[in-house]
Amino acid sequence: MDGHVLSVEQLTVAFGGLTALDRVTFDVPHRSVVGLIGPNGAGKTTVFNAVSGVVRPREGTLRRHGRPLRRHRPHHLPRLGISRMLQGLGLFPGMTVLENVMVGADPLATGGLPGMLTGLGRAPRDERRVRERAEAALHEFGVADTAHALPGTLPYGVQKRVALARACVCSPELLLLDEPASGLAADEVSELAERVRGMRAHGSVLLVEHHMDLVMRVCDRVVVLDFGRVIADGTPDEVRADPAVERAYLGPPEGDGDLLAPDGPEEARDGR
Amino acid sequence: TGAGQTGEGAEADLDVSTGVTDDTVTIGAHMPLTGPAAPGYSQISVGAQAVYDFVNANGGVHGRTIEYLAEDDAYDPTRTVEVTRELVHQDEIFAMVGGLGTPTHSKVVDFLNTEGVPDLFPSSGALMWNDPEKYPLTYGYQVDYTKESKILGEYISEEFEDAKVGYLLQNDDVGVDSQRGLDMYLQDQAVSVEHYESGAEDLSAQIAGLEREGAEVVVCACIPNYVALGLLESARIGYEPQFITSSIGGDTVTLRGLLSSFAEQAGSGGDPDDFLNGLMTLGYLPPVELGGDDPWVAFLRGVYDEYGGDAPLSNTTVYGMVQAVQFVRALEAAGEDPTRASLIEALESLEPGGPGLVPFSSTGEDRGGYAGGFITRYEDGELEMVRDPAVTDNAEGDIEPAEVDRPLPEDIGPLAQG
Amino acid sequence: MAPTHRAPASDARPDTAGPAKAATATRAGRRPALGHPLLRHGLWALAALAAVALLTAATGPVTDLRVADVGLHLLAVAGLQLLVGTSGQVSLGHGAFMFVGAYTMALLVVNLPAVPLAAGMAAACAAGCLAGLAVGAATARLHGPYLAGATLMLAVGLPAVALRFPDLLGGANGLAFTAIGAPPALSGLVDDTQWRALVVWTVALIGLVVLATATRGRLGRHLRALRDDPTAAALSGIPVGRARVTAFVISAGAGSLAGACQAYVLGTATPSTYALTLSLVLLAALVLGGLGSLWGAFWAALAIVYVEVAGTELAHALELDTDVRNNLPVVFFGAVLIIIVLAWPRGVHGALSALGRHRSTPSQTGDS
Amino acid sequence: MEHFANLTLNGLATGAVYAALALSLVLIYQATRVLNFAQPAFALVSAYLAYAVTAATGSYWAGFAAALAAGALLGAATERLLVRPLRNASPLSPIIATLGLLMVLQGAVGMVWGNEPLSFAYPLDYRGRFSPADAFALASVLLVALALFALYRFTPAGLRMRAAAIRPEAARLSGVRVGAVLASAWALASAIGALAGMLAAPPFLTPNAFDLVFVFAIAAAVAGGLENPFGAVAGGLAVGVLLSYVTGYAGPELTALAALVVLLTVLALKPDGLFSRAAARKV
Amino acid sequence: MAADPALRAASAPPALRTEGLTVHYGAVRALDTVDLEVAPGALHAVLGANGAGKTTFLRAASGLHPPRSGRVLLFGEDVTGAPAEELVRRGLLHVPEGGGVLTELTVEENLRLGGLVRRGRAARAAALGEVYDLFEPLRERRTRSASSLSGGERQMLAIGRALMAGPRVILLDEPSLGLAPLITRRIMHLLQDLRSRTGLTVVLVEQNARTALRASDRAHVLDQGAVATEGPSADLLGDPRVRAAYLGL
Ligand SMILES: Nc1ncnc2c1ncn2[C@@H]1O[C@H](COP(=O)(O)OP(=O)(O)OP(=O)(O)O)[C@@H](O)[C@H]1O
Ligand SMILES: Nc1ncnc2c1ncn2[C@@H]1O[C@H](COP(=O)(O)OP(=O)(O)OP(=O)(O)O)[C@@H](O)[C@H]1O
Ligand SMILES: [Mg+2]
Ligand SMILES: [Mg+2]
Repeated sequence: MDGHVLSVEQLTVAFGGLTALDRVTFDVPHRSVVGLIGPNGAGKTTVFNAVSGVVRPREGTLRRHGRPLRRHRPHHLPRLGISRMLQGLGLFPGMTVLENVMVGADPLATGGLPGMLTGLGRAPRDERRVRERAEAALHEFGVADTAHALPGTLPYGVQKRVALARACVCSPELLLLDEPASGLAADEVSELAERVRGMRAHGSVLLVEHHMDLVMRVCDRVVVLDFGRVIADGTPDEVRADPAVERAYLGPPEGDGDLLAPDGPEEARDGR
Repeated sequence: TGAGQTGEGAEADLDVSTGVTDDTVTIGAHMPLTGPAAPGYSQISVGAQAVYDFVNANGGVHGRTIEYLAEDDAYDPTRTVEVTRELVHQDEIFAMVGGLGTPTHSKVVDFLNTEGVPDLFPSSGALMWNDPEKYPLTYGYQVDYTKESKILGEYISEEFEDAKVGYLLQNDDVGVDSQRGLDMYLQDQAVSVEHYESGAEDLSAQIAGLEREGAEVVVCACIPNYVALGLLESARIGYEPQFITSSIGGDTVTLRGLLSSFAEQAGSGGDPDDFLNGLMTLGYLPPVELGGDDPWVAFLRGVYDEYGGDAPLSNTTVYGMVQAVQFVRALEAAGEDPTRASLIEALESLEPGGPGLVPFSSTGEDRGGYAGGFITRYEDGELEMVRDPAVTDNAEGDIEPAEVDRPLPEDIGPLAQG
Repeated sequence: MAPTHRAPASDARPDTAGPAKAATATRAGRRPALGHPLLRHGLWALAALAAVALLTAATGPVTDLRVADVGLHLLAVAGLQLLVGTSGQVSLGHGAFMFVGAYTMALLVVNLPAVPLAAGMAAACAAGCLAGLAVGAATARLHGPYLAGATLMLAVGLPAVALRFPDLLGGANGLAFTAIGAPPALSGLVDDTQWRALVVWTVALIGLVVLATATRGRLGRHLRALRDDPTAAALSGIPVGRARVTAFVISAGAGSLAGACQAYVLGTATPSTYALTLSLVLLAALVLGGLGSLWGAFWAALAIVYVEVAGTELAHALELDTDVRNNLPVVFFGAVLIIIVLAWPRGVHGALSALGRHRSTPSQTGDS
Repeated sequence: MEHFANLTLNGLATGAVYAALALSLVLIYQATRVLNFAQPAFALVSAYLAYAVTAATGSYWAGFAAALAAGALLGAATERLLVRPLRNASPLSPIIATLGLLMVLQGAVGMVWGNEPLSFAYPLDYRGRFSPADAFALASVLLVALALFALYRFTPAGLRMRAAAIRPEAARLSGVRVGAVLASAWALASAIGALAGMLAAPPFLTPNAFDLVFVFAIAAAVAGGLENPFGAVAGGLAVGVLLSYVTGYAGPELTALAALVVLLTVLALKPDGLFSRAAARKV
Repeated sequence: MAADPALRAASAPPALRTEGLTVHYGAVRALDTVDLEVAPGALHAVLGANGAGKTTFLRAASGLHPPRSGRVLLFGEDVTGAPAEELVRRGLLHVPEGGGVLTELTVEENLRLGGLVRRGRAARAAALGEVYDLFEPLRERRTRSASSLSGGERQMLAIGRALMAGPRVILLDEPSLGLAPLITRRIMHLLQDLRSRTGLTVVLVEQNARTALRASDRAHVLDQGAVATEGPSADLLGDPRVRAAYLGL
């Protein structure tokens, strides 16, 4: 058993004539934050989809702790210790915040169908445990006071945290975050950065993000995709300095009459 | 105890006059007034109501007017059970008269008998109404499907000796019981049996099947809709067998109405009789085509003109009217102060004659109602009797000529007063 | 950074994305459970049964029959509620499962009269679950109108089985029988119809307790999750296909049990009873009653039985031409349906609970 | 062999009717994502009106025109008064409202014209294995499908219609007058429904005459895929022929069961109907 | 800067002006008497924290959500209460939060839909070409269903669709959401370019204050539905109090 929570080897995914991923290879080491960046349509979400069993790769292998993952389905993720936050949040609009997070905690329950139908056996204990875990997660993410609201009525930032709470409630070993910072204000992004860094204590994070500030701040490693291919893989600083990355993704660092040119050292890495 | 192990119910008390007040007698019926099965039946209750209105207008029966509650069951047995219970428990009818349909009425016949409600003249030719052992309070009306098809079968086997015969049957007890009777005589001649589901809109596959087998005579045990559809479809593909229908489909007035739009298109002068000429049908009631030649037709037409609806008087209307007449006769015979028991007694003593052209049996062991029929051939609005009235049973028994002593309308008290 | 804005306490944003989204969030999470759920639901059920007993004792056989009718439709619609309201699968063929139950019951009573009633009910329920398993598995990949179309065909096609096997199933005439009435020991106390109403309600309430427990617990949560967003549900560990089939099985079991009750009460099982109209009426009543709550099923059952009655009585009360009178109940039912759906898009239950909230807090209705 | 040919021709003729009604269902589904249960009622009212107009004027075609006009009017009015107010409710609500409308209209027809069958003429001579009337039915349905397909694929109106259906708000932000577009889509669809009514009504018309036609039309629309008018036509004709074979070779009681089995098989292979495009990306 | 908005504003009526705009969601007041004026050809930013009411402001201005009180004027004309589709015909385009692409249509159909309000086949074809030039990935995926697009590609499609209509005023709700830095910059450049070439007026809602303030001429800052402060963007960016209190910088 090697130390990699996830190894992606020669992953190739195609949709019809379009090759979305082309022999992508990288690792997510234990207790680390790996950033996955690249232009729009580069295939970042597709990597997540392959890892979570939503799309079947044409070629290549995924390994968890060295053991290959084959023909797994999305609903196997919690069992595999993987958890994913969707790009569009994917909260259940007809359920309260607490229930949303309880769904995330349900894999903790062990009872079977008879118990669910009759409320007998392990069911009440399961229910209590799931609820307690969910409530704890809500507290942890600072959204406990919205437990009984419907997500649609909440500000976007709060919804984000609910989605994050749902993804983290089972303490996954590998957390897949798809653009968690989009739509968040600057202070919220900082807070998010803290959290992501804190997650290293329990497990690993694979982070897709266009918010360069966040990526540079929290990632141990950064993998850059372009047109479905890995064009760079290294520490944040290495990647930043890579001219290919600059050409494909970041754009010229210094503005020549560029309205968006960074103006201060502490903001130097803000790409937005 | 098991769910199906029911003990003998207590004998219901018949010495009651539930539903009878000083000046009214309330009776009920269930029938499809709406839904897919409704077409074709609405004239029955219109006819019955016309007779009751006439009787009521002329002083009623022993001074009591008849209140007739025709409830809609949409031909759904579940609804039949419900409306029947409402009629019995809530409206407290004296008797059920003319509950319509085999699948429907068969679900309440037990109930009516255990509740002690006389169950008169169900509008159905099923064999089960004639079962005094099991249903002592039930009295049939319509000639049963097997009896009539025996008569038809014998006629065909005699008159169309070497012809290939095809059956066109409704896919329920009508078809099953009819086929039994037909097969007794036509086993060797039958080349094709086609069915249709009631509610279907199309008979093209069936008619094509009959044509393919070369059937020269087609017997229909169908309601008028499907007889008309069959005639039309045959005309469409240029197939010209001899059509012969059982009593339920032989209402030529209705058939003429159904076919009225197509004669013109057929391009032959524009008369629906072009489709109907030559059609043979079995009957037991006086057909309206007899007109003034028949005292009962004349009388019923008078009643209908005054109390009926806008639709032309059809043989279906006559069916309902005769049903009502028979009930009025029984009620009159039940005496000044009718009880359910006296109604049953009256039925048992009812003269076998009536408006019909064949004997009507409501006594002793045979409560089958009309016991046979005659066959006519239609030609330009006229009917020619091709087989005189005959009676038979629904088993192996022979077919015998019928003698019937028909009372005139004025012989019947409540009808005579008019 | 605590959120600066408090969420409005009341309605969800109107959202038309998923089916049955108008369903309210259930109160599953709201307050700590009052004891064991089974105990709580059981107490409710006992109280309801007592109320039914009192009601039937005070009224005549016609009302008894209607009470029984309400009970069995309540069970059927509650099963449909789980499928449509909770799991978001729109079925237009629930009547087919009632058909299965009714015929199972009828066949047992006719052919094996010695089998006890409870065993008959259990067999009907099992047969329904099997049918639900088959249908659910065959339609698990379908969504929206495709599922609706397939189940619609089921409602039309399945009763034809009775026509195919006339010797066993009685063809178009169906089966008629008399099932056991009140036990002799109680013959002075309750009459047969009353007894049957009580049996129906006992079965219905047992079914409701199971449905309520299932809806409130983990299963219900899973079904609501996959209703709202199947992809997110799958990624949260819910086996979407299996959960969908489970919903079908439970719902079919309830529908079948309701059909068995109907056959038991009326002593008949006939194909024309289980025509498409029944399935459509069940679904329409469900929407009218309110999606997402068992109370909705209750209003639905009341509507199924009593709107019909009201229409008929209206027709009798008015002096009308025959054609008008005959068709009035149908028009009346349709009009009630339209008016309620327009006036209360979330059904009677939705309207009543909004009223309740309106009383306790100032108006906060959602805007579009 | 001849029998087979006969059954096929008969099936095509009835299939044309299913196809016409399926087309109108597809169009409305495209426009508002509603399965319109009132569609057979529109067809019914139109056909009865046509009957009355034909009786009054003596001209079949005057009745035909009246039917199409009545259908269009009914459709537009329904969209405006029943469906639009429910656009923010659960997607089931408008479906149930149209179901209510079906009951009301069916009952109303019974109230006005009674429940007894009326004798309803064919547009053209109906005699022959494949009569002028059959040809008319088939040709008009194919023509309508072709026109609809062109409308969807190639005209701005079709694009607006689809956009208005899918995301009304986004469509409005592209300048689409969603209300007007939807009302006209309903009007068009219901005029096609009225055409279906005119084709289905002969020979006998009753208030429930279109119940089964409607069921099979839904089966046809779903089997063909609700996205494509040709799907509806292919589905309709296939259902018609299938039912004809089943009736002719196996027995009429099996038609519904056979339709169920075939529909389930088709959907098992293609869950979005035969003519569906590839499934949409979900994440 | 190409044109001096202040100069133009003196001669022409403001491109967009709201007076006392107030919007309620049920009993909740989401927008409270917002006054705002955007000169023709200006690039105007509207900033604020999550839930401040930025989206609500745009929805009210574009006719998607009728305000409870207040007025909206487009080039001096009162358009309060006019439905969104009418405003589109008058040149006011709104790119909603999250884009609102029609996922059931193909990429090109989405774009064609946007161009329908434009007169003339040639003009539409030209506009289509321009949009494809701008967003190359869309050209490659023109026949694909929009549902297959990645998040960022969808955002491009939404903006492209609005441009197809030939807007005079464009309201952008968080256009940078989910876009790669390079593309974000390109869009900002594009907006600059369009306004100097065609006099396009832009109202830009951004979560990310710095980007928006850099790109814009003037800005409003909303807080809890009301205008907290406003002024030239450079001033706001330079004001430490504003930065701390409202912009989280
Ligand atoms: N199901 C699918 N069918 C067809 N094409 C697809 C599908 N999923 C993804 N693609 C295509 O594959 C490419 C990669 O998409 P993906 O969503 O992985 O991009 P991404 O890197 O996440 O981009 P973004 O940053 O914009 O979200 C895109 O061009 C997209 O159009
Ligand atoms: N349809 C609605 N029903 C009820 N409340 C709503 C609705 N839409 C928005 N709100 C509330 O109105 C307030 C303003 O919301 P708005 O979406 O305009 O904010 P925003 O500034 O665009 O926020 P964000 O940065 O998250 O997009 C918020 O408190 C929000 O919860
Ligand atoms: Mg992505
Ligand atoms: Mg916003």
